Amino acid sequence: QPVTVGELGITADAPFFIGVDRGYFAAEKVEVKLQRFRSAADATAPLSTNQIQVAGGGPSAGLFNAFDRDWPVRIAMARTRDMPGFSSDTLLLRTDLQSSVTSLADLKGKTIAVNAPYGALHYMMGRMMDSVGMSIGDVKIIYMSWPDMGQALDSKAIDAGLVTEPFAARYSQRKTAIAFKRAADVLRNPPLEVSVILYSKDWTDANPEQAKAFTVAYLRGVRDYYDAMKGGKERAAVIDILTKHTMLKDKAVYDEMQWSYMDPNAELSKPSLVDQQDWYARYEAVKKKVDVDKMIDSRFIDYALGKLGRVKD
Amino acid sequence: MKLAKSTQERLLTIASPVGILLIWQILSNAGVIDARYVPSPVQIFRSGWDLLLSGELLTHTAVSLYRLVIGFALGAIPGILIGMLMGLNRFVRAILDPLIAAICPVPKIAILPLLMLMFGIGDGSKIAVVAVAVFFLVAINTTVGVMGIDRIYLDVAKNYNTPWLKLFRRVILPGALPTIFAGLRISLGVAFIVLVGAEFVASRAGIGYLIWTSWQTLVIENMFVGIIVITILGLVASFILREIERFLIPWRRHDH
Amino acid sequence: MKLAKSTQERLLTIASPVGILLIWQILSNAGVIDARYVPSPVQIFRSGWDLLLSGELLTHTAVSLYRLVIGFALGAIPGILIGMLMGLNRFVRAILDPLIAAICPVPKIAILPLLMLMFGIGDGSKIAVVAVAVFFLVAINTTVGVMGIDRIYLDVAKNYNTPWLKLFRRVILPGALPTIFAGLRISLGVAFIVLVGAEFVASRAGIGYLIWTSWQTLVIENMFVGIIVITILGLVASFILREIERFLIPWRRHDH
Amino acid sequence: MGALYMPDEQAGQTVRSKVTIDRLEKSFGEGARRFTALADFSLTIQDGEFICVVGPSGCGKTTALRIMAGLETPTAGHIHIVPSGGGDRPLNAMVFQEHGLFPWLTVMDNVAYGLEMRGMRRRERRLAVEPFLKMIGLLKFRDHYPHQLSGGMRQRVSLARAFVTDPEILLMDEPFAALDAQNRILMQGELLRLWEQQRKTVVFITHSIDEALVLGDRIVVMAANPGRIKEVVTVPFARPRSVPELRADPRFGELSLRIWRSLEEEVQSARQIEEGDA
Amino acid sequence: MGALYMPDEQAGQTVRSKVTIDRLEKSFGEGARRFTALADFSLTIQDGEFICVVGPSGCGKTTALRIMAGLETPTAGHIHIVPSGGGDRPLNAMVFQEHGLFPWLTVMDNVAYGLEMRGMRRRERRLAVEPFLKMIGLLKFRDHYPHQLSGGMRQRVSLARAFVTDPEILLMDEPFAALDAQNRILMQGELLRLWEQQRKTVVFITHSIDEALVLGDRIVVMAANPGRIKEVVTVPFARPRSVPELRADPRFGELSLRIWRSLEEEVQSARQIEEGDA
Ligand SMILES: Nc1ncnc2c1ncn2[C@@H]1O[C@H](COP(=O)(O)OP(=O)(O)OP(=O)(O)O)[C@@H](O)[C@H]1O
Ligand SMILES: Nc1ncnc2c1ncn2[C@@H]1O[C@H](COP(=O)(O)OP(=O)(O)OP(=O)(O)O)[C@@H](O)[C@H]1O
Ligand SMILES: [Mg+2]
Ligand SMILES: [Mg+2]
Repeated sequence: QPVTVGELGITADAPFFIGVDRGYFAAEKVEVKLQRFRSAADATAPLSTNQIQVAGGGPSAGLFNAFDRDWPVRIAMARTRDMPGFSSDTLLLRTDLQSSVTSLADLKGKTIAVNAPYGALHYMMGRMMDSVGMSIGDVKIIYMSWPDMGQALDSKAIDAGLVTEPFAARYSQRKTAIAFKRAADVLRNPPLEVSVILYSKDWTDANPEQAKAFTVAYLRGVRDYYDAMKGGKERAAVIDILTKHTMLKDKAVYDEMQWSYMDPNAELSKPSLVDQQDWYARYEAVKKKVDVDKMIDSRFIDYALGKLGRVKD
Repeated sequence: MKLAKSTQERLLTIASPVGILLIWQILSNAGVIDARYVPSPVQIFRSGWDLLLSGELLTHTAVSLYRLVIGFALGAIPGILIGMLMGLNRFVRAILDPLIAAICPVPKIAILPLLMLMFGIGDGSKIAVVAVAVFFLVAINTTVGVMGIDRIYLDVAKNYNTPWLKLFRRVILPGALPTIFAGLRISLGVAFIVLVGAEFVASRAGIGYLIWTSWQTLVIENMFVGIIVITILGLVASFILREIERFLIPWRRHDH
Repeated sequence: MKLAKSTQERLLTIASPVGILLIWQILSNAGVIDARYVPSPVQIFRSGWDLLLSGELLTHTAVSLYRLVIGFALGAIPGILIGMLMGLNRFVRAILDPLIAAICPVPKIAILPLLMLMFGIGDGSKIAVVAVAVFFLVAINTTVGVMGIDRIYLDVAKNYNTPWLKLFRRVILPGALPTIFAGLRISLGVAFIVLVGAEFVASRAGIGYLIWTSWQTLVIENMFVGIIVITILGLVASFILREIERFLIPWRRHDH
Repeated sequence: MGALYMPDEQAGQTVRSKVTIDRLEKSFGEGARRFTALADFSLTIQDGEFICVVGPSGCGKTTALRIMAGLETPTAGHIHIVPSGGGDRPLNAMVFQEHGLFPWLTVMDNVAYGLEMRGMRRRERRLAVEPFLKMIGLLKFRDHYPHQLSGGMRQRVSLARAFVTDPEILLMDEPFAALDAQNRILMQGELLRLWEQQRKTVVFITHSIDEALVLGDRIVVMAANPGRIKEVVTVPFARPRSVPELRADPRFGELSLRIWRSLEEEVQSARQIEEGDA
Repeated sequence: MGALYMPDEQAGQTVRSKVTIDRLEKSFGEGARRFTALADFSLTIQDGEFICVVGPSGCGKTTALRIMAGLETPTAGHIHIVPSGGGDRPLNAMVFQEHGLFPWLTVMDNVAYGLEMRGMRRRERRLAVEPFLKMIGLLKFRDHYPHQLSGGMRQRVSLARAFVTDPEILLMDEPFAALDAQNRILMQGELLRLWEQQRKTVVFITHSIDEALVLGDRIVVMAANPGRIKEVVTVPFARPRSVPELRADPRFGELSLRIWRSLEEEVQSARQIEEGDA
């Protein structure tokens, strides 16, 4: 039966889109259905109840809590990461605040939108405030989906917003907002592991072969993206696919924006996961910390790497 | 020129809403009402028209309506059946009464997350939360309706040796119908509130979603359009319910 | 050993909720109910206890309670006053009737964004949405109550030359009180739904917020704790309302 | 058997007349839906007289009484009540059918209602009311609410409420209609007892010819469409009367039949109209 | 004046007896709250006899009637109705006070209710019911709902519903209590007219002694605490009777007073108890 994939219509979902459009999934005899969500947090519960089988998502508090109570969800591999030059997660600031807000410290008391409570971007905002000796409590966080944030910046409903690509590029195009800070500007060590690929354990238990096949196809998509990200020969084709599946329809912008980094071997950065869990625990969004190793099921990526070979970064 | 009191009243009744709209528009034009926060009636109408033409409004309306109709039916029909059983059988009542008494005071919107866990994040959970809200109100009213049937009617029925099925069809059902409809009417209002609340937090479509994103993005006109559309839906729904009631309860005096 | 029917009933009424809890716990322990999604009663109780000790539960409860009480009062008191005026004066009624008829069918939660625009995103808007929901229901019920006072009482009052103030205190107020309380009772339920809905989307504290963040961060036990606490609040509130009613309406037969 | 007069002939001006009702008329509705409920209603009532009014349903009995009570203004005609000397005595007090007591007031407060409205203090009221509560035998029910009383007890409270204000005239609209036959007879006795003590001027509406004969000095028989006085019958029985024995008086049956014949055609025709309408 | 018998003496077995009631007893409640509503109620009713039952409120009249109707089971004693030959005739049909009609059925369906329950087809029912609707003069109201009728019309429908099933005995519980005095007299006339045609065995409860005298062949006078038969009075008036004229018969007043005296102490003592309780 088909594999339902939860996606958000963002650049980070590119391997799904590539896999579907270029027939990689079909080649592995896996039928894939895409289902869009508001935020990755929303996808965790359906994933654990096997309503969907695969989702990309930030390591949110919900995810750690789900592991704590042993929900049948596993991290299968890495997805996107913020690295210098490849930092797609962006703090957009309203253009009219440009003069009064020059450093992160000036954000004190401002209204800042993130896409979900205690998700990766919430964490990122928190770490940004930590970096100037303040904390997340010094700003006013509201929750809003990315598609809504552009309008909210236009209408001054918010002062700043944490946005991922392609929204960041799209919104800075509108002249009401500018890219104020990027994740990699602040979070270098460890680099921010923004999102990972999650598998439903009920699915992998029931149908490990399909999961393996899925992983192979997915990894081929990752490699295409990696090539495009580095400006390789696939770039035009990948941009075509992204234009089709995301809300960023202006191809020129893809050359201006920063692409998020995708490891060609989908290797996880555990220190980043640990740090995120620590931050959530600080605000009691995570009550009991879990062993990050136990969250990971690398059988499928290992199989895919075995089949497709490793790429040297 | 003196007008009869009733004519004066009728004039006031028409003048008052028209007057409000006019004053609203004039104040907006004059800039007294900040059009960025509260758009003028004309602006709202224009936005509504645009949303209609783009098809977006119809989609949202259809989604909300679908959830509402299915949810209402899935709540009302079992509600009536269980209510009947509870009204007719004291043991069923003894078993279910405490459960209903325990679950009924839960503000139904509060169990939306639980329902999302059970029915997924799609239409299922929204339909379920409407159905649950409707179910309890209808079940309780049906029980009250059945138990409140004047003893004398049951005596008459017994006196004329009414067989069980006829007793139900000819006495219990019509006798409880007015109270059942009272329950349906209340639960219709609650269904709308619960649905809008659910669409605020956990939906990608529907009038509630339209209102909430329009608010979040401060497209205030669209927010007003959403509020007006959901209100019209509510009015139409209660009109239909009233017509059904009139048709099914022809023996009632319908004074107003 | 035969038991009287009424004793059997009473046993069932006690046995049924206890039984459900027991079965729930046993099924949880046996793993039939997946404790990851639906925690067992014991687990929920334990989490509730922890939340209580940490003080978090009290904070959320206090916040919700504060909004509810203030909102209810701000809705009910003007509702009663305006309702009285409408019931007593046909011109006030002629003016306000169409406005209320237009605004009343709006599902009140839908205007939460509007209220946030007006009263900010803090407690103000949450109090306002409760107040608005309560106001209309109470105003309508009060109007109905005043207008529904049996003509004969007004005749008696007139026959004994009752002065205006005494007419109000001795006839109209007590005559309308039962209907006013019916309105208060309905609006209490709606107030809870609306408040929880509002706290879901637009609050940083309160039981509704607790439920929704617990859900979003998948701390399912806390979600259940929140649902139970808001239910208990609802029960306590309606108990208090009923006691006030008993105290203010001593002439009523209170059969149950 | 009693003499019969047409309304105009009964001018008995020798005794002091208390109430003069002059060609009352009352219409309801406007335009085409205008409907005359009462026409050319004239009557002179002596001081201390007990007038009973009988007539088919809808003949305007209640309308006439409400006009006398000042609860309704007549379309034409007027009514004059001669006040006696005594200060703040109200012109009239009305006893309503069945549900006339305020359910939210105790027996005590219900009976004292008229006094309270005249501004009497709470303590004085208690004192003023007590003898009346004793008279109707409900002293120990002082603090009960009406719903805790039987129908008969409630109507006794209604009577006390009217009597306690000491009005110029007492107006009663089928006060015993909701009682069962036997309690009704008992209540008629109690009303007579109260009345013999106070000799108020009374206008008493009833559907029961027997009741009218038992209580009244004169019986006003009304006709419908439009509501009007058909005849006035003088009741010949001596006072004080004993209700059950009076009914065994052979003249009682005769007079009852006499009035019944007069009413029957009215009742029958009212019935035909009603059945034609529906 | 009629002869009086105590219950045990009235064995008149010469005529065919239709109903034999043997020492009925009925208690409500359990343990300490046990309360005897009816005790030692024995009566033999002849075929075609019209029995009226009077008694103070709460003396068990309704209870006795409900036992006869099979709506209540007696605590002790039994009741025997001798069926006549005719096939599926029901044993009894009851006429209730005031609200006995189903508000959701039309006049037609209400009258035909008993027939419908016996499985008669819709068309047959229409045919069977029509003559009765004619008899009560409500043929053109066939499709009206009860709320569109006046009180008198409603009770005529109730009567028709009972008569149409052609029951062995007719049981009526104060069917005219809610009507006004004049309509009540008219309805008594109509009931007599219907009854003269069909000569059913009837048990008729009323509070009105006059009504009992006008309608009944014998009057059962009951006493309360516990509810029991006090005496049985035979009514001497010839049939067919005319209601208003009968009331003018001098024996009528006498007999009425006679029964009133018998009842008065009962009513008074019931009243004392009621006032003591509250
Ligand atoms: N407020 C009103 N508006 C219109 N018509 C009225 C009003 N009050 C009474 N009527 C009509 O006037 C007529 C006389 O009514 P009224 O109540 O005086 O009759 P009644 O003799 O007291 O009848 P009943 O014996 O049934 O009490 C009736 O036809 C009634 O419908
Ligand atoms: N179901 C019941 N449970 C308990 N007590 C009852 C029940 N039905 C009747 N009674 C009591 O039995 C007594 C006789 O009642 P019943 O209704 O037969 O009196 P009644 O003579 O018909 O009175 P009324 O003239 O008021 O109709 C009353 O005291 C009543 O309270
Ligand atoms: Mg009247
Ligand atoms: Mg009875």
